[in-house]
Amino acid sequence: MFAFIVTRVAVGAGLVLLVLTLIFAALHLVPGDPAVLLLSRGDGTAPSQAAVDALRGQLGLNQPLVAQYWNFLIGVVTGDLGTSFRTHEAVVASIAGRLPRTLELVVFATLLSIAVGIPLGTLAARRRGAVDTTISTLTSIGVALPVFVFGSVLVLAFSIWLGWLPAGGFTAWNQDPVAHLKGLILPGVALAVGFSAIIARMTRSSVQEVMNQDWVRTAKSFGLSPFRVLRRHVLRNALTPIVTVVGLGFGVLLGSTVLVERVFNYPGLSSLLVESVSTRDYPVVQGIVIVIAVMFISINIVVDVLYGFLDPRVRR
Amino acid sequence: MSHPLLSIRELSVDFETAEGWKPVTHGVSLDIVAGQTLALVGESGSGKSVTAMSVLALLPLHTRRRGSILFTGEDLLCVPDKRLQQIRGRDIAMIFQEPMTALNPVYTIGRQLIEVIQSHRQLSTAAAKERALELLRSVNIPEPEKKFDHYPHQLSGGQRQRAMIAMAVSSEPKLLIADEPTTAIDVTVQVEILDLILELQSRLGMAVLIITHNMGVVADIADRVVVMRNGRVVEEGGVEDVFVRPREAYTRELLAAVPYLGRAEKFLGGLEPGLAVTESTTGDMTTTVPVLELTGARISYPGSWRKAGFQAVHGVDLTIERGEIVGLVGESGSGKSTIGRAVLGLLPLAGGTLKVHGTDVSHGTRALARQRRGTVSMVFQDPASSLNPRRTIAQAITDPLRWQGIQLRGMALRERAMELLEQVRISGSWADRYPHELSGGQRQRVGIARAIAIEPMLMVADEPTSALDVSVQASVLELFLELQRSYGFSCLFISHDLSVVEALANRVIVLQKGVVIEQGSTRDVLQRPQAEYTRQLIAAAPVPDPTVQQQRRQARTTG
Amino acid sequence: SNEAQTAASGTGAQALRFGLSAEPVAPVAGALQGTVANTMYTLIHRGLMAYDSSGALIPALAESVKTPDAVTYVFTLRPNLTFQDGTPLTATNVKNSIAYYADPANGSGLYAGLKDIASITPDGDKTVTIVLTAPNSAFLQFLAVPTAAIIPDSSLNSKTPNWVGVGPFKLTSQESGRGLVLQKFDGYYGASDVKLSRIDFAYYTDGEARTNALLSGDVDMIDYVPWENFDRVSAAPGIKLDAQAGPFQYVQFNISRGPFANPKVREAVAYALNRNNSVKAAFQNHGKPLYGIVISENDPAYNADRLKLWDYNPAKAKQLLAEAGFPTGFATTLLATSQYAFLQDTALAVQQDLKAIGIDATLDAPDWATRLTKGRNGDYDLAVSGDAGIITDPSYFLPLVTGPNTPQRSFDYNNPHIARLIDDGLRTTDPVAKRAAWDQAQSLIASDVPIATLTTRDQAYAFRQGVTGFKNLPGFLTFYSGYSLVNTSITK
Amino acid sequence: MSSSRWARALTPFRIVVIGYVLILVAVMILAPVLAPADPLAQNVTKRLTVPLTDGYILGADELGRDILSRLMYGARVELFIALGATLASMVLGTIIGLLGGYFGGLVETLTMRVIVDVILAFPPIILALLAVTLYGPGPGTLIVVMGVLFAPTFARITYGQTLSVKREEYVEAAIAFGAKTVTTMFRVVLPNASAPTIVRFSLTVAAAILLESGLSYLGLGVVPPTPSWGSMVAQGSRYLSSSPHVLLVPGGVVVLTILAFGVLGDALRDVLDPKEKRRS
Ligand SMILES: Nc1ncnc2c1ncn2[C@@H]1O[C@H](COP(=O)(O)OP(=O)(O)OP(=O)(O)O)[C@@H](O)[C@H]1O
Ligand SMILES: Nc1ncnc2c1ncn2[C@@H]1O[C@H](COP(=O)(O)OP(=O)(O)OP(=O)(O)O)[C@@H](O)[C@H]1O
Ligand SMILES: [Mg+2]
Ligand SMILES: [Mg+2]
Repeated sequence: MFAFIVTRVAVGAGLVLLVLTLIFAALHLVPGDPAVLLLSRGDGTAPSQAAVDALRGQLGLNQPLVAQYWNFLIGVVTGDLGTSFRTHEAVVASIAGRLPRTLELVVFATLLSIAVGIPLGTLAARRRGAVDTTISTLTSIGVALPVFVFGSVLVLAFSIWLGWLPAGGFTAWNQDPVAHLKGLILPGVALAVGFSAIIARMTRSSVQEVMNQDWVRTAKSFGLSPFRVLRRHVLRNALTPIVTVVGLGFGVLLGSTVLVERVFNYPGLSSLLVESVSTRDYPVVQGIVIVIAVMFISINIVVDVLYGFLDPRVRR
Repeated sequence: MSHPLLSIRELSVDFETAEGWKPVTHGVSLDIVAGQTLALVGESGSGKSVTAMSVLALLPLHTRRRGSILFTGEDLLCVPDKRLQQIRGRDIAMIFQEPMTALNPVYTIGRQLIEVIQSHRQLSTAAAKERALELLRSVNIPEPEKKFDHYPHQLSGGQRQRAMIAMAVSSEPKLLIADEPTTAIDVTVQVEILDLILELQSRLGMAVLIITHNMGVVADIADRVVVMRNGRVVEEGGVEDVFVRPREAYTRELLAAVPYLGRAEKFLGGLEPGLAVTESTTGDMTTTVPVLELTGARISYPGSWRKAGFQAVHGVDLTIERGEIVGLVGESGSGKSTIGRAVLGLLPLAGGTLKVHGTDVSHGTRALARQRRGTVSMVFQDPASSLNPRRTIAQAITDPLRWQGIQLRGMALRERAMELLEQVRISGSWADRYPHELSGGQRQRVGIARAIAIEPMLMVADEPTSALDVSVQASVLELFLELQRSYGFSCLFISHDLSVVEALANRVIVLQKGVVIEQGSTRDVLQRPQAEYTRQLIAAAPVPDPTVQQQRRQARTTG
Repeated sequence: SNEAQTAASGTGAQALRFGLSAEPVAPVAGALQGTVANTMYTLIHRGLMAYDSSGALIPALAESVKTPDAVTYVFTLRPNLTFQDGTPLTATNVKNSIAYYADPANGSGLYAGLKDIASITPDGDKTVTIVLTAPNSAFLQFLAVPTAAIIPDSSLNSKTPNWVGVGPFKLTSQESGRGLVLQKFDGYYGASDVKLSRIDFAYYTDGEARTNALLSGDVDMIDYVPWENFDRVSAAPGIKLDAQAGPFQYVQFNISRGPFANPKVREAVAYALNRNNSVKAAFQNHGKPLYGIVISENDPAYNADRLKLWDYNPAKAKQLLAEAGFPTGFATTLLATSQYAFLQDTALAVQQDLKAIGIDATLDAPDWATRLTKGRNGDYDLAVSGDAGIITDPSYFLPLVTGPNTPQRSFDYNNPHIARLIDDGLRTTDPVAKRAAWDQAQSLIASDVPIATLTTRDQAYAFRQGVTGFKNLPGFLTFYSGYSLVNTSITK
Repeated sequence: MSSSRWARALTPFRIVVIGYVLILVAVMILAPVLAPADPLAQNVTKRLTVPLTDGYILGADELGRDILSRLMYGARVELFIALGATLASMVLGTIIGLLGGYFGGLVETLTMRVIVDVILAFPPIILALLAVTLYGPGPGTLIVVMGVLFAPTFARITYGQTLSVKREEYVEAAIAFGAKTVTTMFRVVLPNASAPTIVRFSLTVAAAILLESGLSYLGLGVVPPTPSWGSMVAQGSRYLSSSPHVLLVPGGVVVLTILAFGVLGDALRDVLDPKEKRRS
């Protein structure tokens, strides 16, 4: 297993390089000039060519692409991801500021989704008929509801009508822990709705498959309680596809909480990414992509190791 | 007769099918008294397992039970689930027919044992582990400390079966239901397992319901016998009565088909093993290449994570000439299945050479594997797990034909499937059933039909008849001999049933701990065994005669 | 949390919580960086001139402005001006700042207005004299643009974030993506009149989220209320909506190729547009149809009779098309952007209007960055845009008829006659002459159609009833409404 | 496949759902005949008309277009894109996952790592921008973008399942009986590894509709004014508090359709599982 992980990490490093190269190429292929954008008023007059050229020079955009790429790589290797075109803040610092918030939100949403999705899916698999139909309707609504819609509904209900929770925003933990946690609830729930529905669906199918296996009958024959049979002999064996989906979902959430971050005005990584893409803030985009790539690749390594834990037959 | 512990009255079980409720058993009644052993025997597919599983309500969903099942006066058909849960495992424990699929693949057998032990008794994990090891030892699993941490797939068929038995007896139940508990176990171990059961019986007054096809086992331990056929009880009586004075024609038929070690000539209607082609005429060994030639074969299982690998076979030499049936017998866990899998190219050789039809295929490249195709086939030891659950049995049988491009037309394929099914005595109308809709023996026969479908030159048959009643077994063995005669197919026949080996094999190879300890012609090995282990094997082989068994048992206990 | 901070900053302190529509970019000296940047400038910085709550031009750092002749401006600075870093503000700072903004190489957005400067002379520590090469009636307006701030010499480059000013508020903390805090700067010359002790800005990029934050009480005030929410906000108890007609929307043409090189076709477009529809479609009626060129009512050139250059007349539009040789119309493309819903909706309305006269326009709605690139490269036939002048003087219109191509002007359009007339109006000190020149320019615009204007849109701020003294400035100045936060106070 | 299993899987609820899907398909085909109005015709004076007034059965949108007609035409675009993208990604992803899981080693590195991990790590919005830049916006581009984006999900699911299934004894049996590698992979391993994929299919249809909505919002999707459900939802969300029907009507149809696909997916899974006997 150790060798396996070492190889995977080495391959992972290569992949990050590949992603870096692709993102660099992609950014320069996509139209939109950062200098023009920086010097344009929201939707007002355009800057003079002289100003644009001057700024391009200052941002290093007039160098040949190869040189820019090389500098970028050198930067990455030395841990310097450059400074934002837009805010002049060091990219490492802006990511360091935002990543923990996104991570916290995503972890919370993931845990919530697991806590809701697995029991729901199991219930649907075990009790057919009306229960199954109800759950399948609920989960369909769950996957079909755009977060921006569901999020808005949550805000209307819990912030504006009931006034229980803040409509959005973020309070640092050290500033006010209670407000911090309160601020997590609505965005977390909004994210978890779709995710838990997905988990529930996968769980239903997987559990159904396992419930028909002979060893479940064996477990029953020894008088294990239904709950224990379910937990240890059904769910445990049904976990592989669920783990896959959770791993994937977690990774995808990391990079795509943008809509939730918007609706709840949650200053996370994703909104920074989207903003930076729309303003063509190359260093920030590149920096975030590196971070997300590293996390994705690590998650996948973890998931693949988990496969071995879950099913001894696939150990290597 | 004292008050029965378990009393099954007029039990009928129906399965729901697309055509409505289909009865499987009809009004089965039987009684088991505490301290006694009842053997349930009969045709494969007659409803023995279904009856046994009805007791603890373990049938699949969409089945219906009618009648009554009285256990210490309580009708198990009507007790609430909570009560049933208490009874299961503690009062009544069950050994399932197919141990591969009956064990959870993701837990070590140790953990599964501990779980069962703790389910009805408050025991610390350490104490439970102690008890688990003790149980593993008592069912004769070698190196129990090591095997404790093995997953089911890392065990041999017999080892899994013994793990299953250990789980079942762990709670020292009042009633033990054992569905074919010793099919994968060699006779020496089988004796000890049966001893274990009898010991529990005498110590705790445990009642035993044993389902078996092995008349030797019946003769050995049963007090009473119930014979089933087509879902009905056809005969019931004391073991002596049934063996000596069978009343029903079916029972007589059944007993007549029982192979008896040392009396092979009476078996199989006088058919005798065919002669190997090489021996037959000239005796000139150089003109034909052996079908299979293993020299110095070493086979290992790879380790995983921190566990080291395991070498299961240490330098085995084995040759099968064209048209020869070679019996491979030996201790459970000695590497028989391992050799079989290596021959099929499913496991790589760690050393030595493997030649099939003279071609060296030791380094299983793809091209070589393709050469093997169409000529070598296998009956897997565990029929349940070796059949694709998503293919009907007809598809399962004909898939190899399509894969090998032997026959590709739809109707023809189906007809061939029907024909093959009939050959193993399964009605062609069952063609569209899925494996899980069959009884254990039926599944095994599907495995056999699949293996003969491609008319292989060489077949590895791993315990192909262990789940078959003697009459079906006889027809399957006849089929083998016929194939041998008709086109000279060769077979590596792995079995624990020495009488079957005697009836079928030209030569016998005895394996112990991954090493060949004796080989020679069937007659030589079985009648003049050289190795100590072989002698033990032969001595331990049960014979279908209650009186003889009684004497043997007495001899063992006194001596 | 905000309450906690307020309490900590002392009793009687007034803290305003402001939901801002975007995170301000790092301010760069002289660059025009958008609405929220302007708001920051109005609070942190000051120039020689500013606007009061009614939108009137007032002296700011200058105590007084004297204009001894048409080209000379003498600014007398207020006493004891200090930057927020403690250094005193000198006349030299004034000179350096303005000279920096007047140099096109520095990327200044103010260049157009300051290019007439012949000399800047600090006289001692109190006065600065600026002499122009020609009269310029908009000169003072340019100095009132928030970015025309007087800043320390050390900020006069494009690298140093321009956060140190002499304005009423001082940046004290900033958290990327979340918000920033401004605290009252006691060194500000009018500090005694400033009621707010601090302003907590939180960024709400999403309009709905911004509105919700106000309605749920998370903030006291928001800018840029989405048009969809005007009614909801004004209906909410205890909330006040302050809207002003601001920027204008228009159709721009690619003159370099195809049918739109022909003024008749452009004129046809101008007549084809159903502006009432556009106002409803894009701004839920919170705007006005625009049939001519926006001009401030306070401007001498304002002429109520010349506000309509075109009207909605599809028949005439068809006829013009036929005259231009396209009796059956033609197919073309219409560039918009999906990033701003109002522009996309505007484009959809325009698309339908054009279809009615036979012009079949396919919509191209990429993201804003791509939209700008395409506009700049002339990679379009028609485009819809929104714009506002940085000053109210009609000369704001100059870049739309002359000068280099920018993303938001008709590509390759150049009309020296119109440019000359507008310039004449700028140069004259005579209101009548200015009006005459503008009138003439309008006639040319009507037939040559550099752009076909569509609508004006309302820009709104909304705040709790406890917020008083704030005023949304009229017209283009709405973007400078931050100036009135100086007079704002809040009661909880 | 025995017809009885189909019969068993067809509960009344599922029959209703199939009815809905059939209606949907009919509407798709017959949209020009059935639609009460031109889906593109604006009538701004009637903007945001609520349902069942002024002849707008389902109301009018922000530009006064008939929502019902837009839904009908939108079904064509939507289902073409969503199903197209989902099918494409499923086929692609399943093959990739199967290859990676079955062979391991270098093949696994090439498929699961170089393709899947890299796509996963690449921000979707940049991919979409890039594709739109290179191919121009439109349904074709959307299918490509979403196909690429969703394929890794299918790949990883299939990969995980394949790792387990390939160790099953019946797979060994197939190999022993001379099944070619391709046959073993696609005919033996795949059917036994595909239950989660089937479930995922319906989920991906949902994700595709949502993503289409998101991308339309960013201008990377269907070119307006062509109606698509996703863009209708995206646009409608601006009127959630003022004119909710603009959002709720297309949103409701999206939910119903996703529900239908989910139910069908579950039904298909049940039918394909021979051990599944239970009637719901
Ligand atoms: N996957 C595996 N990993 C490690 N060890 C294994 C594995 N499979 C089998 N073994 C070990 O190899 C040995 C030989 O197993 P094999 O299945 O060949 O026995 P067998 O002779 O067929 O026994 P039986 O008669 O019980 O079926 C056993 O001790 C078993 O524990
Ligand atoms: N799930 C099922 N669906 C339909 N029929 C079934 C199912 N399980 C078992 N049967 C049928 O019920 C009958 C009785 O099966 P059972 O397993 O009891 O046989 P058995 O006597 O134990 O045979 P064997 O000795 O082969 O194990 C068989 O004909 C079998 O085909
Ligand atoms: Mg049985
Ligand atoms: Mg074996």
